[in-house]
Amino acid sequence: MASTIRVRASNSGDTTEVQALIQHPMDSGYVKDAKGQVIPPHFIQQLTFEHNGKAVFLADWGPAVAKDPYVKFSFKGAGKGDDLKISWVDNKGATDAITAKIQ
Amino acid sequence: MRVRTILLTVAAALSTAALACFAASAIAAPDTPDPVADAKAFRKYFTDKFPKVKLEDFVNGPYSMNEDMRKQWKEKEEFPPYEFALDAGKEMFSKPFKDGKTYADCFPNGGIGIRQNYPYFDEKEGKVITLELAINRCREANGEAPYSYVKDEMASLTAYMAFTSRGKPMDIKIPNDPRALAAYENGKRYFYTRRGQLNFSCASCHVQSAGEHIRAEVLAPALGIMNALPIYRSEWGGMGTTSRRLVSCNSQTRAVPLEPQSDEYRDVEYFLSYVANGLPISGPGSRP
Amino acid sequence: MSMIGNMALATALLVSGVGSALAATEADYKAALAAAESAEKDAATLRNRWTKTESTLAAAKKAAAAGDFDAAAASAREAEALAKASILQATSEKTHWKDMEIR
Amino acid sequence: MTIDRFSATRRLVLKGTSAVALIGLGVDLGFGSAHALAAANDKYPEEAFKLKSDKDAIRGLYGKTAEASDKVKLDAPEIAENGAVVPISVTTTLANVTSISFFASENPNALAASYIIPEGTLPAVANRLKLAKTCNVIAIVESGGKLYSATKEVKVTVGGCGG
Repeated sequence: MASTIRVRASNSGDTTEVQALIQHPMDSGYVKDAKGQVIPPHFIQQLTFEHNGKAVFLADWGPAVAKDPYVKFSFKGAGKGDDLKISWVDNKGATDAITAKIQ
Repeated sequence: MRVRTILLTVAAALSTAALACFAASAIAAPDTPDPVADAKAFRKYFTDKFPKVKLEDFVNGPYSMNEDMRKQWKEKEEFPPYEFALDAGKEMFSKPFKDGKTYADCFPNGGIGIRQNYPYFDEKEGKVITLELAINRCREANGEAPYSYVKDEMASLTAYMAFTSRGKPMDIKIPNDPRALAAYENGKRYFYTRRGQLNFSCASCHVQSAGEHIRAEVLAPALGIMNALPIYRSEWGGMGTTSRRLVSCNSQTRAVPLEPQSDEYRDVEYFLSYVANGLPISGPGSRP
Repeated sequence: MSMIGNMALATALLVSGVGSALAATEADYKAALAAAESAEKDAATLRNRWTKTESTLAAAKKAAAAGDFDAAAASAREAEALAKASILQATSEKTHWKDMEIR
Repeated sequence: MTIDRFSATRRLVLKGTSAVALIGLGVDLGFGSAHALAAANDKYPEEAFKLKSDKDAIRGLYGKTAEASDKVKLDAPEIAENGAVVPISVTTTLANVTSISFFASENPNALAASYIIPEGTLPAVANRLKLAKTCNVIAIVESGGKLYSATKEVKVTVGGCGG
């Protein structure tokens, strides 16, 4: 199954800019479906970015984060070709992870 | 029973009065439709009304009309949420049917970079054929069940095909065939006809009030409005087809929508695409 | 010019709101419903039905099912008025669509 | 398994990637255990996410209150084109920032998202949030153990002309 995580990590000099787009419904639990049933909450709670085993960014998300969530940040201390590990876990315990190469 | 009769006489009296005064003012418009003149006038209306908007930018709808909206759009375009629909569409496009064929066998140029030629008028059938209809015809010709015109599969497929035509100028042809001219005119009539309890036509919003706010949304100009389809709408939280957009516009004016891909919808798409000839394809677009 | 078109429709709707004094019987409701459904069928042939007509018809049937024939007859009459207004709109627009045409 | 990258960049750039293409290796390391190696208090702030008002949520998350500071630059739209996807970002010139969080005053629960900024990570975040209705979006930056905030009103209404 293709990964749910799309990442773009580009390095210039000492700074690496990271953009991530994740395929996830991020249901808040406040929305009803066509038949009037409440769609239960289903959202990513933690998203972690790690470089050389060290966390460079950690997101704690609630149901107010948009569907197919996106985040952008930058960090220092990585170079082109390094690995960047991205993983998330949602409130149902589902997870996905991917290791991307910094360009 | 008395109520109904009062109602009918009052309504009838009023409308005949209305008709009478119009008859005097209606100029005897030429009867034979002239698409070339229409297209020129259509474009001129919008370039006169919005002189600061570059011609090719009209295809970006509300974002060509409002800076605040444009900024939000640009930020989303950095890494657009329709990436997933695009990837799904690309995968579906190349997955062979049970009989081993693929969409590439149904479409000219393998289906790549051809979206700008749709819809076209099929002289054998004497009807307008849209991209969505052609996709389902291809599926049926290869023993596959057709997709719903308003659901994700059709949206992803058309999104991928639109993406392969990004930047190419819309290039719609009206062959020298009275039925083609009739279809074009039927589309034009549909576009300007008021419907629904709110008594709006497409033109009430997308011509008269283009660029203005309707609640939080900015109304897109009609010029190039088909060029961005299919669109990923935040409102729908997903990619939506041309059929879904037309159906939802109808229900917003409280008109009961017609069957997707009814003649009226195919013809209005034909008309709107023709008058946008030369403007670039920008689909799949993202919208509020 | 389109203002007059709007007024014709508005009057058609306003007048329809007037309820009849006597309590409606099931027969009154059935007659009113038949008239409304026939008008809506005409609107359908003109391919110009309104969603409001459909929902008012549904409300009429719902009220009738609950035995409230007063409300059911009133809704059926309103549905008929709405259907007639949509027919009026379709016939008037046969010529008036040109009013807004860009030339 | 390489993922054939689709990079949709500026609207009318012709086909072909101009942004950096990226080959994700998609290797799943059976990442089971909690983020053992992540930064200090990486536990998911369950309680803070349940609090209603932005004041309570800020106090619930950080245990202190914030003071407004013009060194916190919050970027959010005047009128959200759609409350379901509102691009919001913050940058700051404050030094040694350890956390950045976003709150929406009128959401059912004010805390929307909170980020831990380890050493070496720049104090700036962009994300897309959901706003229930017109509200004050508040960005909080924790710098040197103190909280600084910026607030901006974002108008949100239902779209469409009425179904």
